[in-house]
Amino acid sequence: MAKSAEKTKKSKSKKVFTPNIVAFACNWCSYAGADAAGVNRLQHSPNFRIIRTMCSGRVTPAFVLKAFNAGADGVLVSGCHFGDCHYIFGNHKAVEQFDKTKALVKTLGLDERRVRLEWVSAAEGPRWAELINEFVEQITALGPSPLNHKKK
Amino acid sequence: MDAGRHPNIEVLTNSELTGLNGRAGNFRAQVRKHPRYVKEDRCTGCGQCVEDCPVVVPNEFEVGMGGRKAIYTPFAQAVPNTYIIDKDHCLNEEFLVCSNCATNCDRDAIFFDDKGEDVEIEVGAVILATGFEVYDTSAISSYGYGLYDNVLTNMELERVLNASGPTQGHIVRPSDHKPPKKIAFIQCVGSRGEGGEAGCEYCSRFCCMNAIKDCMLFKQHEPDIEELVVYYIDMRAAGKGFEEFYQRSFDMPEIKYVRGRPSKITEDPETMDLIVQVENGETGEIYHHRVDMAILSAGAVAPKSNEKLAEVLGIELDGNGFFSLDTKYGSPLHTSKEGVFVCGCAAGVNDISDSVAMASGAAAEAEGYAAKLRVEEEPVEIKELDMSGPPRIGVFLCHCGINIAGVLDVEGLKDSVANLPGVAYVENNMFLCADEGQRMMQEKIIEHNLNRVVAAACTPRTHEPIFQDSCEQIGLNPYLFEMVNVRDQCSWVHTNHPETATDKAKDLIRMGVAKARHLQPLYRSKINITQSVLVIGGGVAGMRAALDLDAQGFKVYLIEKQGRLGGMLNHLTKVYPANLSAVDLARTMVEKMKSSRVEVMTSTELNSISGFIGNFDVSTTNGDFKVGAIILATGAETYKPVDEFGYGEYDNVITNIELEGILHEAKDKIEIRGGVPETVVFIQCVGSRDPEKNAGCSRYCCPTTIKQAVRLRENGVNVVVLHRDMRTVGAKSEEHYRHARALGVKFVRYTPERLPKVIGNGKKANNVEILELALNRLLEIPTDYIVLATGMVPNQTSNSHLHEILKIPQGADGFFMERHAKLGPVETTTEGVFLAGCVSGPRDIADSIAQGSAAAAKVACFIAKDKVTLDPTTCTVDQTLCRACGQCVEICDYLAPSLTMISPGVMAAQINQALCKGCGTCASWCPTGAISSLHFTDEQINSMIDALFEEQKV
Amino acid sequence: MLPKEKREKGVLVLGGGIAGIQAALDLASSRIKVYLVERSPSLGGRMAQLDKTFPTMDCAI
Amino acid sequence: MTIATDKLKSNRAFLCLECGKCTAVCPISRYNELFSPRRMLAEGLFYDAENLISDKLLWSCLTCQLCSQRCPVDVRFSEYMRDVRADAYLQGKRGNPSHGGALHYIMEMVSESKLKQNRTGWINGDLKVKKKGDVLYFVGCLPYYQDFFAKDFDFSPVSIAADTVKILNYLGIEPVILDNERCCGHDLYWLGQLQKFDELGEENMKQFEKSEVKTIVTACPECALVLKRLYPERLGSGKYEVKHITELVAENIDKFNFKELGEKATYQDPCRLGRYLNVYDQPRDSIKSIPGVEFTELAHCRRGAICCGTTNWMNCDITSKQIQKSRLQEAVQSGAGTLITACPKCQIHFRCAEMGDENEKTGIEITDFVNFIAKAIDN
Repeated sequence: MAKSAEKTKKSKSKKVFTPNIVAFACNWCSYAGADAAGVNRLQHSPNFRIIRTMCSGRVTPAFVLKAFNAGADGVLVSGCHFGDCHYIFGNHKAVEQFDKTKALVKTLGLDERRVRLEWVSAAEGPRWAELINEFVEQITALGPSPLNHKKK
Repeated sequence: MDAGRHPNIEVLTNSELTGLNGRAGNFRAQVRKHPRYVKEDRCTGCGQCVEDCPVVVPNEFEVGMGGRKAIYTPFAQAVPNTYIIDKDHCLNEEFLVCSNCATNCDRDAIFFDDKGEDVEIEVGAVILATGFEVYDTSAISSYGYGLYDNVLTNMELERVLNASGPTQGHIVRPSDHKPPKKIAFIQCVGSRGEGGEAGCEYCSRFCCMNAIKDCMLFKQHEPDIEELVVYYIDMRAAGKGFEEFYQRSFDMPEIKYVRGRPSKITEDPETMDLIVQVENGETGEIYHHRVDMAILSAGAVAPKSNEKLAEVLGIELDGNGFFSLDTKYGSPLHTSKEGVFVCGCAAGVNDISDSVAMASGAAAEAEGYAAKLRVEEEPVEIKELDMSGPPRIGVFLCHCGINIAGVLDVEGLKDSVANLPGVAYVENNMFLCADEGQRMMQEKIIEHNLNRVVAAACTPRTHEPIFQDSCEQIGLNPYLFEMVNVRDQCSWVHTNHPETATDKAKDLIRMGVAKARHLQPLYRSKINITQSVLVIGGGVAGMRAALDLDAQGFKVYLIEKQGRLGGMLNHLTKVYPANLSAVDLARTMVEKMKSSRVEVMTSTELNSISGFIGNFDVSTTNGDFKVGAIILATGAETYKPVDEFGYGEYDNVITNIELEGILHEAKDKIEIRGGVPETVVFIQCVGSRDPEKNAGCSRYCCPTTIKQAVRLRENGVNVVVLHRDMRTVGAKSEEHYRHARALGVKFVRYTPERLPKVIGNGKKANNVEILELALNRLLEIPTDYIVLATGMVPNQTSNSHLHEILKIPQGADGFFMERHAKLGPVETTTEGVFLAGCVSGPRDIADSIAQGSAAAAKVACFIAKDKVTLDPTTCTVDQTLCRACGQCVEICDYLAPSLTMISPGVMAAQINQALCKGCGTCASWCPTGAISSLHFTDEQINSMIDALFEEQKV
Repeated sequence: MLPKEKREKGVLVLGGGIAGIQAALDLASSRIKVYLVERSPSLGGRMAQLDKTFPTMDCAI
Repeated sequence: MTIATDKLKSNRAFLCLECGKCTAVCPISRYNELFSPRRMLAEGLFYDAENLISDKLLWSCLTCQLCSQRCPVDVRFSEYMRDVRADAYLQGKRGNPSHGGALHYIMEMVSESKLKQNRTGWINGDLKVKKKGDVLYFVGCLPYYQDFFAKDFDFSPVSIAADTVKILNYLGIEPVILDNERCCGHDLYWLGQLQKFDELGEENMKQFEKSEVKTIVTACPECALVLKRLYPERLGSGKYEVKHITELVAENIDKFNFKELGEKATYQDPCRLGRYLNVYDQPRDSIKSIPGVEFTELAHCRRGAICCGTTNWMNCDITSKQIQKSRLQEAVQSGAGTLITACPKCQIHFRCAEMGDENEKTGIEITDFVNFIAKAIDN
C-alpha cells in the first residue's frame, strides 16, 4: 500500500535521480510495439515498468492515481492508434478516462506532464523506444514527484 | 500469424509442389521439402547461431537494403522462427570447414547434411495463393533504376518507411544519407503498358493508393518535407474508403498530384539530385523537376514459378502469367481444373481486402470438395491438480541461451525471487520453451505441488500459449500461469546497462509474482451452436453464399424481399470481365438454387432477430426459425440523380442503369426511348466522389461505362465519355478500356471545379459543354443522348432496419462497417453475423460473388462445430455489488452487458459471455467494482503496482 | 513440438502470403486439415514487407 | 485477534442489551439481512473478532447513527465501527472502494505537505474573495468532484462552492479561501485510517492558525463535523468557530430579500448535519422563507431521516441503490418537485441512483441548499 512507500530509508537519497515510471500498455498494439523494439534491439532507457492490459480502455483514473500515491514520478498510458483498436473504440474510451485522470492530476498539483496518453502500434518499435527515452528525459527534468517518498 | 500454431494446419515452408494426380475430391500431391540444415524441432529461434557467422549477404526481405548472415530468419517474428542456412553462401563445405553456428548452438540443431524430404499428401482440393512479384523496374532504362542511387521502388520505400526496416523508419536518400526534401512518385511503372518487353497491359491496382499512403507516411516521418509530387495518369482510388483517403491527402499542401507520365529521369552528377522530365497533362507545360529522390510505383507481375506450377497442375495461365479462371463453374475463383481454386494475386492483381475475401471464398469452395474430411476433435480428459490452499508459486527463469543470461544476472534474480511471499520454488533453465524445459517445468509443478506458475522469459504474445498448454497438459489450470517479459522488453533493449536491466527484471518478476498470488483458475465454457444459417438477400452475393454452404451440407435459409431471386443481375445485360450474359448467369444460379436444399423464401421481410453467436432466433413474415449464423447480402441502391445534368428536365438524359435496361431489351439495333442514337455522351461520377452526396468512389461505374460504350460503339454510335479519372481497376477492365479506345470511344477529362454543362431546350438536351484541359478550350459536344454513370449508395431504409435489429455499426457513408477494412472484409463486430456484396460498399458482380463465398467460409468456421468454446478472460458482474447504473451497457461496443430484473424491483447488469471480448473497458467504468475483468482484475493490477513500489520499503 | 502423426486427408494451399494464410485459417477452423506449402523459408509474403496499409493506416503485421 | 477493551469501553459496547433495535432500524439491514449491527457488536464482544475484521460487510456501515439514536443504552456503534476498522486496516483488510479507490488515493495524497494543489480554478471574476480576513470558507472536495463527476452526472459540484461565496458576498462577507486546503479527512476517519486523518488535520489547522480567521464556514456537513468536533477531539481546538452554511444563512435570514420561486421542495437531512450536529430547523426555515416555495417533509425526516445510502466511498452496492431509490420515492410521494440536500455527496449518490433503467428514474429535480438559496437571490 501507499504506506509501504512512505517509510523508506534515506540511504538512496544521495544517488542521482532515476525516475520511477509506470507504463500501462495495451496487449495488441503498444505492448507489441515494445516487443518490436526488443526484436530490433533498439536500446532505450530502463527507467519504466510495463503493466499489460488487454485494452487502453481498461486503464482507470484509479490505477494512475494509485501509482502516483505509491510514489511514481510519471505514468504512461499507451494504446492503439485510432481506427486500429482491437476492440474498435476502446482507445476512444481510454481518452475519456484519461481526460478525467489528467484533470485530477492537475488539481492535485502534480505537473500534468507527468501523465501521458500515447498511441504506439505493433510495428512502431522505434517510436516506442523514442517515446520512452523522451518521457524519461522529461520526468528526469521535472525531478521527483512530491509524492515520491523514496526521495524524502 | 496464428497459422503457425493452428492444430489443423501443417506448415511446409521452403517447399514446393512437384506433382499432382487424381481428381477433384481425391488428389495426391507430391511436395518437396528443400533442406533447411536446421532441425525445426530443436531450434528455439534464439539467434545465437547468427553471432559468429562470417558471411554477410544482402537481405532479400529488405529488398537488398541491409544485410543478413548465411544462417538467418527472413525477418523478425517470422513463422516458423526456425533458422535456415543459405547453402549457396554458407562456408561449410568439405574444403572449408566453418561450423561456427553449430558450435554456438546450445541445442545442436544445426544439421549440415540435411537432404530435405519428399512427402505425398492426399487432398480433396487445391488453393493457389502464389501472389505476385514486383515488376523489375530496371527493365525501363529511362528511369535509371539501378543506375542512380536515389531512384527507389515502392517496395524498397516500404522497408525504408517501416519502423522495423533497415533504417528504423528514418528516411534518408541512399546517395548521401541526408533526409530528402523533394520526392517524386512515378506511377504505372511496369503497369498500363509502360515501356518495353516486361511492361504489362493491366493496371496493378494498388500502386495509386500505395503512393498516396506513402506520401502521407513521408509527411508523418519528415514533417518539414518540402514537396511530394505524384505523377499519374489516373488516380485510381477505387475501393471502400479509398477516395476519402485520397481526399484527406489534399489537406497536406506538400502533396501534389500532377497528371503526366515522366519521359525520363536523369541524375545531376554533382548533387546526385534527379531531374524528372514530364509534361503536365493539365497545363501542357513541360518541366524538368529537380528532386532528391524518385520513387517508382512498380506494378505487380505474375511469379515466374507460376509457369512450372501450371504445368504440374495441368491448368492454363492467362496472357499475363496469372492463373486463368474458368467461368463454367459460375465462380470467379475456379481454375480450368475442377477442385483447383485460385485467390489473391495468383488470379491477377488484387488489393489486400479483395485478396482476403477471395481467399476465404476459395476456402469455402474447397470445402465443397472436402466437407466429408472434417476432423473430429476428440476431447482429452485431464485430471485437474489440487489448486486449493494458499498460493504456492513456482518461478521459472529462462536464460534463452545468452539472450537473457548474457545481460541479466540470472543468479541474482533467482535469489531476489526466492523469499518473495508465496514463492515455493525457483529454477533457472537454459531454454524454458524447449521440450526439456517444458518437461522440467511440468515435473517441478507436480513434485512441489505448485498451484501458481510464473515464467520470466520472452514475451507472452508469442510464448504464453505454449507455457499455458504445458500447464494444462498436467492439469494445472492455464490461467494460474503468469508470464514476465525479461527478454524482449528488458535484456534486449537495455543490453548496455546490465545492472539497471537486472533491477528492472527484479521489479518485473516481483510484480508478476504479486499478480500470480491473486490469479484465479478460469474455465473455458462451451455453448451449443445451431448448425444452420440465414442469408438475407437473394442477389448474387447471397445466392453464392447459400450455394457454397449448401454444398458443404449446412441447412440454409435465404430470404429475399422481392418476388424473385437475382437482385441487381435482373437489371443488367452483360457482365464484365468475361462478358457473360447477366440473364444466363442469373438463370444458372437460380437453377442451382432450385436444385439445392436451400430453403428460399421470396417476398419475405425480416421482423426481428434475437440471441447471439450460434443461437439466433429469427422471425420473418414467412415464419420463425433458429440459426447459428447470419449473412447480410441485401446489396445497395444506385444513386438517383436530382436534377443533375438536366436529369428529369430533359427526356434524353438517362442513367446508366436505365441504359442497361434498354441494352438488355435491345435486339439487333439499339433504340433509346424511341430514337436511334448517333452520339451518346457519358458523364462519370454522378453522385460519387462528392462529399455533398457520396464521398466514396463507387468503383463499378467506370468498367460499366466502358462495357456500355463498347456495346454502343459496336453498333456504330459515337461515344464520348466525360470523366475525372478512368478507374478501370477490376480484372481485365484496363484491357477493356484500351479496347474501347481502340474502337474510337472518346474520353474527355473534367474536374469537379468545372463540371460539364448540359444545354438544351424544352424537354431535349442538345449539347454538353466542357472545358478540355489539355487544349484549355471550351468544347461543345452535340449529342442526342446523355448517360449519367450513377454511383452506388447504401439502401438507407433496409440498412437502418437491419441496424435496428442487429446493431451492426454503419460507416459515415451509411454502408455497414466490416470488422477490419483489410483483414476482416466480410466479418462484423458482432460474432456470427457476416456481410457479403454491396451491403458493405460498392462492388461489381465478380467481387460480390467472391464475397458471397468468403462469407460462406467464415460461417463454416463457426457452424462446422456444434459447440463454440468461449475464452474465459471476459468480464463478469458480481450482482450483489451492481447498482444497475447501466454505464457498462452504454460503453460496450459488443452489446455484451445488459440490465435485467434479478428480483422484484431490483435490476442488475449481466454480461453475455458469448459476446464479451474481455477488453475490460466496462470494468474501468463500473463505479462500484461490481464488474471484474477476469485475469486483469483491479486486485491483480493493484497488486502489481504495490509490488513495484514495495522495493522502496525498508 | 509434437512428433508428426500420419497426415490425414485435407486441402492443399500453395503460397503462404496473406491470402494463403487466410484460406488456411478458414479451412482449419472449420475442422479441415490444411497443408500450407510455401516456397520461401517463412510465411508472411508481401504483406509482412508493408509498413502500413491504406485506408486505415493499420500496421501490416 | 480481539478488540481492545478500552475501545469497547469508550464506545459503550459493553452496555449492549442485545435488544436488536439497532438492526431493526438499520437501513442496510433492511435490504441486506446479512448485515446486523447487533451481531457485529456481539462478534467484537464475546468471540474472536477475526470474522468481524475480515468481513467485507464491516465496511458497509454508514455510520449514520440512526441506530445509536434508538439505542436504549447509547452504544456508540459508529465509533465502534471506526475502531474495529482501524484494527482491520492495520491487518491490510480493505472494503470494496467505489471508483476503484480513486477518491481515497486523492485523500491520502493531499496529506503530503509538499503538494501544491490547483484547487481554486472555480473562483470566477464576479466572486469576491481575499487572502486575509475574519471568515474562511472551507471548500472541501468539490474541485475534485468537479473533475470526477461533473461529466457523468451533468451537474457542477464547484457551482456549490461558487454559490456559497455568492451568498457570503451577498451578506457582505469576502471569505478567505486557502489555495492549498487539504481534505478534511472525514472518510479516512470513519475508515479507521486515523494516522492519515491526523496528518490531514494538522496540515489544515496549521493553515487556519496562519490565516488568523475567526469563523470558518463550510457547505459540507462532513467538513463541518470534522472541523467542529473531530479536530478538537483529536488535535485540540483552534481559535475559531465553525458554521455550516445552513446555520449562517438562518442566522442572517432577515438580511435576504428573496425573489419568488414558485416551487414545491423537500429536504434530505444529511446524517452529519442532523443527527451529529443537530442542525434541523435552520435549513428548513431558510427554505420556507423564500416566497412561493411550498415545503413538504419526507416520510422519514429530521432525527428519523434515512441516510443517502453510501458513506466514505466504500461498499457502495445494490443495497445502497435500494436505499437511495426508496429515499427518492419518498421525495416523489411528498409531492415535491425538487429535492434539496445540504450535502454534495448526498446529491452525487442520488444522481447516480437516477442512472440506468429509464422506467426506474423518478426524474425529480435534485439540488444543493446553496444552489437553491443562490437561485432565490439571483437578480
